Amino acid sequence: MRFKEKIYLSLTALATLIIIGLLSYIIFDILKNGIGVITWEFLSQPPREGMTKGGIFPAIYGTLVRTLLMLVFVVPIGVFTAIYLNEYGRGSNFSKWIRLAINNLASVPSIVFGLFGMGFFVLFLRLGAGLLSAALTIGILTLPIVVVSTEEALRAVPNSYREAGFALGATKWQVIRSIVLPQALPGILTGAILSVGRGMGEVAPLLFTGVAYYLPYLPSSIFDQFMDLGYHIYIMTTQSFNIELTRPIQYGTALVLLMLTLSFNIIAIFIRYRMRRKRS
Amino acid sequence: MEVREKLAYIIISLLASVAIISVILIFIFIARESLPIFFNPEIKKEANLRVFFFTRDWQPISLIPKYSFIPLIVGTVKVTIVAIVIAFPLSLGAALFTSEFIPGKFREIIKPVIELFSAIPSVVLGFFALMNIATWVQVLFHASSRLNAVTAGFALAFAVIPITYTICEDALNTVPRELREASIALGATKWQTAVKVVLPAASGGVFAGIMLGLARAMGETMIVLMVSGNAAQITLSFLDSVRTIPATIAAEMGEVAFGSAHYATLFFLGLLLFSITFVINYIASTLLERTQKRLRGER
Amino acid sequence: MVNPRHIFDEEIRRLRTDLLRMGTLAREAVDKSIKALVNRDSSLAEEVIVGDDIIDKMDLDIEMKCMELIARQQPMARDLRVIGTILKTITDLERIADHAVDIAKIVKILADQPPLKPFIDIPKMCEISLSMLDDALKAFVNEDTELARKMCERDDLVDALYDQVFRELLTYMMEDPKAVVRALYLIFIARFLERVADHATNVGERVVYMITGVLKELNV
Amino acid sequence: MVNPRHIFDEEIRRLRTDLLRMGTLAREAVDKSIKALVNRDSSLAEEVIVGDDIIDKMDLDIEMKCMELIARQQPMARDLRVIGTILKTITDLERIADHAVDIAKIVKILADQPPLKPFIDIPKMCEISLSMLDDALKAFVNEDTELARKMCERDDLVDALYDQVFRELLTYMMEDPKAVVRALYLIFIARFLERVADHATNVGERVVYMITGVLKELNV
Amino acid sequence: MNNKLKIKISVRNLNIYYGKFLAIKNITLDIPERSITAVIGPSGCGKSTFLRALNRMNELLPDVKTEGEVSIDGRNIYSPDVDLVKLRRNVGMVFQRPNPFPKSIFENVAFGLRIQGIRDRERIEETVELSLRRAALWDEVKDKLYKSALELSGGQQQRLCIARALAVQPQVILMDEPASALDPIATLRIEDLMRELKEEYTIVIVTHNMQQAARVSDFTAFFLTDEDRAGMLIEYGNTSDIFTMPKDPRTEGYITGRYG
Amino acid sequence: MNNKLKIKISVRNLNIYYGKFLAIKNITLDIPERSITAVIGPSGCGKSTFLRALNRMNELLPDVKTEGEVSIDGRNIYSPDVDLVKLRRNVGMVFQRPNPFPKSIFENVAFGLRIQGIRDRERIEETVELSLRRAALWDEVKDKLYKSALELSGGQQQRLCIARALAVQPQVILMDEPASALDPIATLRIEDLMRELKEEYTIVIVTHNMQQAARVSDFTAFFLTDEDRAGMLIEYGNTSDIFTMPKDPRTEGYITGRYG
Ligand SMILES: Nc1ncnc2c1ncn2[C@@H]1O[C@H](COP(=O)(O)OP(=O)(O)OP(=O)(O)O)[C@@H](O)[C@H]1O
Ligand SMILES: Nc1ncnc2c1ncn2[C@@H]1O[C@H](COP(=O)(O)OP(=O)(O)OP(=O)(O)O)[C@@H](O)[C@H]1O
Ligand SMILES: [Mg+2]
Ligand SMILES: [Mg+2]
Ligand SMILES: O=P([O-])([O-])[O-]
Repeated sequence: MRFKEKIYLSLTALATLIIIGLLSYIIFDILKNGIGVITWEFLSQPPREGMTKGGIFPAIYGTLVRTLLMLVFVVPIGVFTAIYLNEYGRGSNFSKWIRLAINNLASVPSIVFGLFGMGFFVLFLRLGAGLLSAALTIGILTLPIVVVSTEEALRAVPNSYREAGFALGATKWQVIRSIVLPQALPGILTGAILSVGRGMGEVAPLLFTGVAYYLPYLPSSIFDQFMDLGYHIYIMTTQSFNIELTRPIQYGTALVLLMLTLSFNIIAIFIRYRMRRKRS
Repeated sequence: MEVREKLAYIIISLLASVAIISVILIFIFIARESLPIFFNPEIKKEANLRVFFFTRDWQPISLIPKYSFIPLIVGTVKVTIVAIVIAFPLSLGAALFTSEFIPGKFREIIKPVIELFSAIPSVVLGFFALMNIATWVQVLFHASSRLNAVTAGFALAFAVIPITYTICEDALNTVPRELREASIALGATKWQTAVKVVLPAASGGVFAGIMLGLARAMGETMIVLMVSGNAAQITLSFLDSVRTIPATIAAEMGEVAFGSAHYATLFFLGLLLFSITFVINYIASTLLERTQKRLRGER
Repeated sequence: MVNPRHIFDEEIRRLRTDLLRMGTLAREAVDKSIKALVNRDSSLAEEVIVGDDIIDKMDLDIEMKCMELIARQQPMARDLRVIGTILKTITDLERIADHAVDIAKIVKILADQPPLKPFIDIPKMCEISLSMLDDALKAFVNEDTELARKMCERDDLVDALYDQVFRELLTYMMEDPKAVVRALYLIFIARFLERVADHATNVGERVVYMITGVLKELNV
Repeated sequence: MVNPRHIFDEEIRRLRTDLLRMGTLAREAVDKSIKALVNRDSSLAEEVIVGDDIIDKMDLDIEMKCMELIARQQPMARDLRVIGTILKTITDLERIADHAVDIAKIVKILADQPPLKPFIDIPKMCEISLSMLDDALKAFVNEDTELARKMCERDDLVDALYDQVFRELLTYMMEDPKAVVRALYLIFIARFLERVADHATNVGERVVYMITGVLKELNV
Repeated sequence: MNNKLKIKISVRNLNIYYGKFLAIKNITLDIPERSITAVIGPSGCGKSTFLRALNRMNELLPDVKTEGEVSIDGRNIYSPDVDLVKLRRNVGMVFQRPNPFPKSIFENVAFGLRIQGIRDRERIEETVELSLRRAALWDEVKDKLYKSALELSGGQQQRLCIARALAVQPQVILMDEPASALDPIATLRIEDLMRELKEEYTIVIVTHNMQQAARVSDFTAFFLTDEDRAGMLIEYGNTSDIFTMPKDPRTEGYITGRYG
Repeated sequence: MNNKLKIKISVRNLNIYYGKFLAIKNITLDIPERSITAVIGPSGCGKSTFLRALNRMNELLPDVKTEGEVSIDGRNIYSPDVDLVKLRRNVGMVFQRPNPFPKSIFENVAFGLRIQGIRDRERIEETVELSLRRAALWDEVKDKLYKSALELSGGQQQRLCIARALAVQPQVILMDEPASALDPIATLRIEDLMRELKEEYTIVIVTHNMQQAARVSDFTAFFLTDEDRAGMLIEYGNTSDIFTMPKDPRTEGYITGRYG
């Protein structure tokens, strides 16, 4: 009995160790091979000589701008959707549909978003392949993250607060604004940050919505095409003229992207952790 | 006062409907572009359901384009199987370990760390797989090609693990502490408690975790695009190169002529993918909801 | 379904049994004391005097039980009234038994002296008083307000008999100085019996209170 | 910090005040009845008789209050003993007042008749009995077991006085048939006073119980 | 029922449905002013539903239907022209678990004023102090008004919730098992406070704890469900009478712990 | 304390720490066999901690340190060679909220047997029936043994949990506020059951509800915290004595609702 128990326990511990080991190894590998590449020049200069030299600044810029743009859409929509789900439409049919839609959006393959972005934003709405179309497409992709995070935070606000508010003569919106939302703020923040982390790393939806292989200039309007870190990695590892030669650039780019997404996620985890600790 | 309330309600409802509208639009626009397969006589000749499912070759840019889905489906299934076989035991094991066997403080650390996996963009995973896993697989299995279903599945597992792990762990964790204590107090060991009380109670959630992991594996694009070898062929060996549905769309959509049979076919593939994930997701979320309700409903 | 308070009911039942036993003992003490009087039986009288300790102890026991039951079971409404009734009734029963002792003590004094006259009214008083007590206890057991009310009415009979005995013995005393002591003691005995009837009446009133929740004097 | 049970304490305090008032009334009734006896004051005696209704009502009121307090406040430990003490004490006080009425009734009868002899022992008995009652009540108020114990001891004095009065009056009766009725009534009065002292003793015993939780007879 | 007291709340033939389920059935009773009325009865007999009908809190739930009349000071609160916000200010509510907002103590009490749009700092401060005093909490918190309310003990939190309710100057205060989450001592303090408050307010309290109803209330309403699980009023009267000599045998059975 | 009773559990100088915080301090007491011992005291005085020390459930929490001795039948359960699994079978536990497993009624009761590796269907069935009978639940559930336990009412669930604990044939049963989530009638039924069970088992119960301790227990231990918030045993004795004439003024203060 005791022996079997130990075996089982060790097996689960082993599984955990393997996962953490792999994770660490990925980060380690990219860090080890990429760290040497990161210089100020690498971060601040455009690529040169057929992208075999120089930096990745346009890709960083493109990634950041399209992500920021995405945030502008996704946060209000996500937050209000969550407010609707949790505050207004509890148990209503409409919210059942919304929930189904949100769940679904969360698991639709990213390439399908790409198709949709192309079909809807680029072609149908004639926004063209550019920052805006890409940001909107990714925005829809990350919508569930914001909604779920916000909803979790809203749900954690005890119902008794709301009832107390109503019983004091507050209106619904007053209750939401002055009691519920302040409480849920860390959750909303977490959602936003997580969506940034996720959005930055997505490539597939960009493929047909405006990402460019190489641009000699920075995009000047939201309809312009743009370069992107993730896409850059993909391109450099699979389509560039000399894959072996550009290995350092590949690693460097991967490291930059990884650091960006990781740091956003770590910040989100930290906020969430503090939030949960405070609650209990 | 009244007006403000009404206004708030209207605005919120409108914004909340964006999600529904998006899903509908996704469906409509993907369906719209794939409709020619059924209605455009020109295209119907080249690409139709019979061709998709009852021929053997996917050669869209040969002189006589061949649009069989079978090699793509085979490829997708292969990588998915590999991914699940690797990811699931690891995820569940780790979920059990974190939720059942380690004291609170460590769990607080280990869980977020594992969840960090999901923060790694899939291109980066693909890149890592290209650099490392492919070599490992080649060395391990003496595969003829570095890029094959096993490599891709292995890399995909990285994408699946955080999802499956998180959902399983959450499900295990929502099982009330009192149930565990009751079991322990009856003289059960921790393992017995985990397997006989906690797991059954959370079974719906665990299953949902697998389903959603599956959906992710099937739908993942960049990793497979980078490390599956992209050869559309029907073979039994997992060590052959494969081409999956998402990778096919990603790789070919860029070069396809707008409105062509190939174009419509790719959209139809998208529609297929969308429908499959839709169904899987529906089942999974129903299961999740039911489990949660059951666990919560008892008090 | 099982009565969820059956433990409490059981304890109450036990208390009621105790009370009844105490009532019976008190009743017998009175009965014996009068028998001892009639038969000039000092040893019977002694028995009554000695036996009183048991009754005193029961009084204390039951009271403590009641207090414990209140402390531990938080009785309300009827349950509480039952306990209240028991608490008060034991005082009456204890007093009745005391009166029996008082009588017995007199019997022992009178035993050496020649009887004054045949006892007629005093045994009758005793009989009626005890029948009142019997009925009061029966009413308690059967929760019979009717019986309790009726039995209280008989207190008047006892009072009338007492007056009669009192007057008669007074005459004796005035007529014959030698009879004074004996007659005086007999008056005391009559008075005690009259008190027994009063206490029985109290018990009857309590029973009505227990059942209806209304406490009022049934015979003023 | 405020005592969270101060409402309950307040109610108990009120009950205690009521009890004291009742005690004072009973005490005064006895005092008056003996004053009426000494001064041959029929109207004072009548006052006592009429006044008894108030005391009877208080008895009932306090008892109902106690029951309500038990039902509504679930007293435990000391709180419960206080209520138990009050419940039992009012019975004694009520009996004391009844005895005052008994005395007053006799006073009214005796008022028409010439006094047998100057009253010395009976007022003395009265004084001691009432001092016992006073002390018992004082012990109750001050929660003073010492005083309660001491006061019970004086019951022996009263008993001794009673014996003395009894024998003395017996002599009168035997000597003079005309004195029989008056002497008899005085014996009754003495007897009643002796009972007052007994009831006061009971109160004292209750006070000790209330404070210590132990109920035992302090003077057998 | 004491007829001398002025009636504050008058309930007539109240029926409340959750969807199709009749939760309380044909309740008629009068609640006197400046007194504490307790509602007791077994779980699920509709006590909370009844209480929440008195400030129309039930309407926050979907699918609730209310029939009959509830009048406060003679005005039917279910008539269509009633201002819900005003009604709820007039009828305060205190809940089962202490639920102070996660704000400072001061802000908790000030909340009701702020949502009324009152900005006058001085007036707010005055009201906060007064309310805290009335809730017998001032002395305990006056030095830490700007600390989080969550740092208070359970009993203090509940008194804070009462202060918060008082700040909007209600006339009626509804309490749904206000002490069930507190320890015995804190419970007694809340009960104490209720007794003080009834000098000025009309209080209706739901409680599972019969002893509590017995201790604290002036009037008691006993609810029970019928065969269809609809809650009915079985007996209503002076608390002393209910607990020493209830008229209905079902009341007797319940309070002596025999019914169920 | 009645000296004729055999001592079942003997606690000597028990100290329990959560990290550095001393939660209970130097507790020494003897719990007699086949009786109900109640542990009462204000919130946070360490009642639960004490109870959970009796079957070493505290050890499920990280960072708990236990000093002193707890002997059951003369054997120190904290000695290193004690088999935890056996200990916990011997000392059953019932929790505050009814917590049946989300399985059938039958499987709930059978659970303890199954984890012992017992396969014999007949034996399992017998034990399940016996345990349900002992827990006074058999008649109510015999027709739906294979229905989910979650469909039972709260009171039934709690009795099911008791049946589940009985099935592994413990000698001691620990109950941590077993009725605090139940309505008064269900509470009385549980208490009733406890009285029946004490014929065969030694029962230790923690309760917030003094009335409950008074009603149901034979012995009562009163805990209180000292200035450092460490729980101490203030008084231990016959329940009647504790509730009619406690020796320690703090006990008196607590049970009459004045201490706090
Ligand atoms: N939101 C709701 N939807 C449907 N039914 C409800 C709802 N709230 C309560 N009920 C039902 O209405 C009845 C009365 O519920 P209510 O909460 O008023 O009872 P209660 O007497 O307060 O019980 P408790 O003492 O358990 O709080 C119950 O049968 C309950 O199941
Ligand atoms: N897991 C834990 N970690 C740290 N401290 C704890 C833990 N559990 C309890 N405590 C502390 O130990 C003390 C005793 O707790 P315990 O739960 O035993 O009290 P209790 O008397 O059962 O209280 P209650 O009546 O509220 O259940 C409390 O001060 C509590 O805060
Ligand atoms: Mg309720
Ligand atoms: Mg506890
Ligand atoms: O015995 P009593 O003093 O009450 O006549």
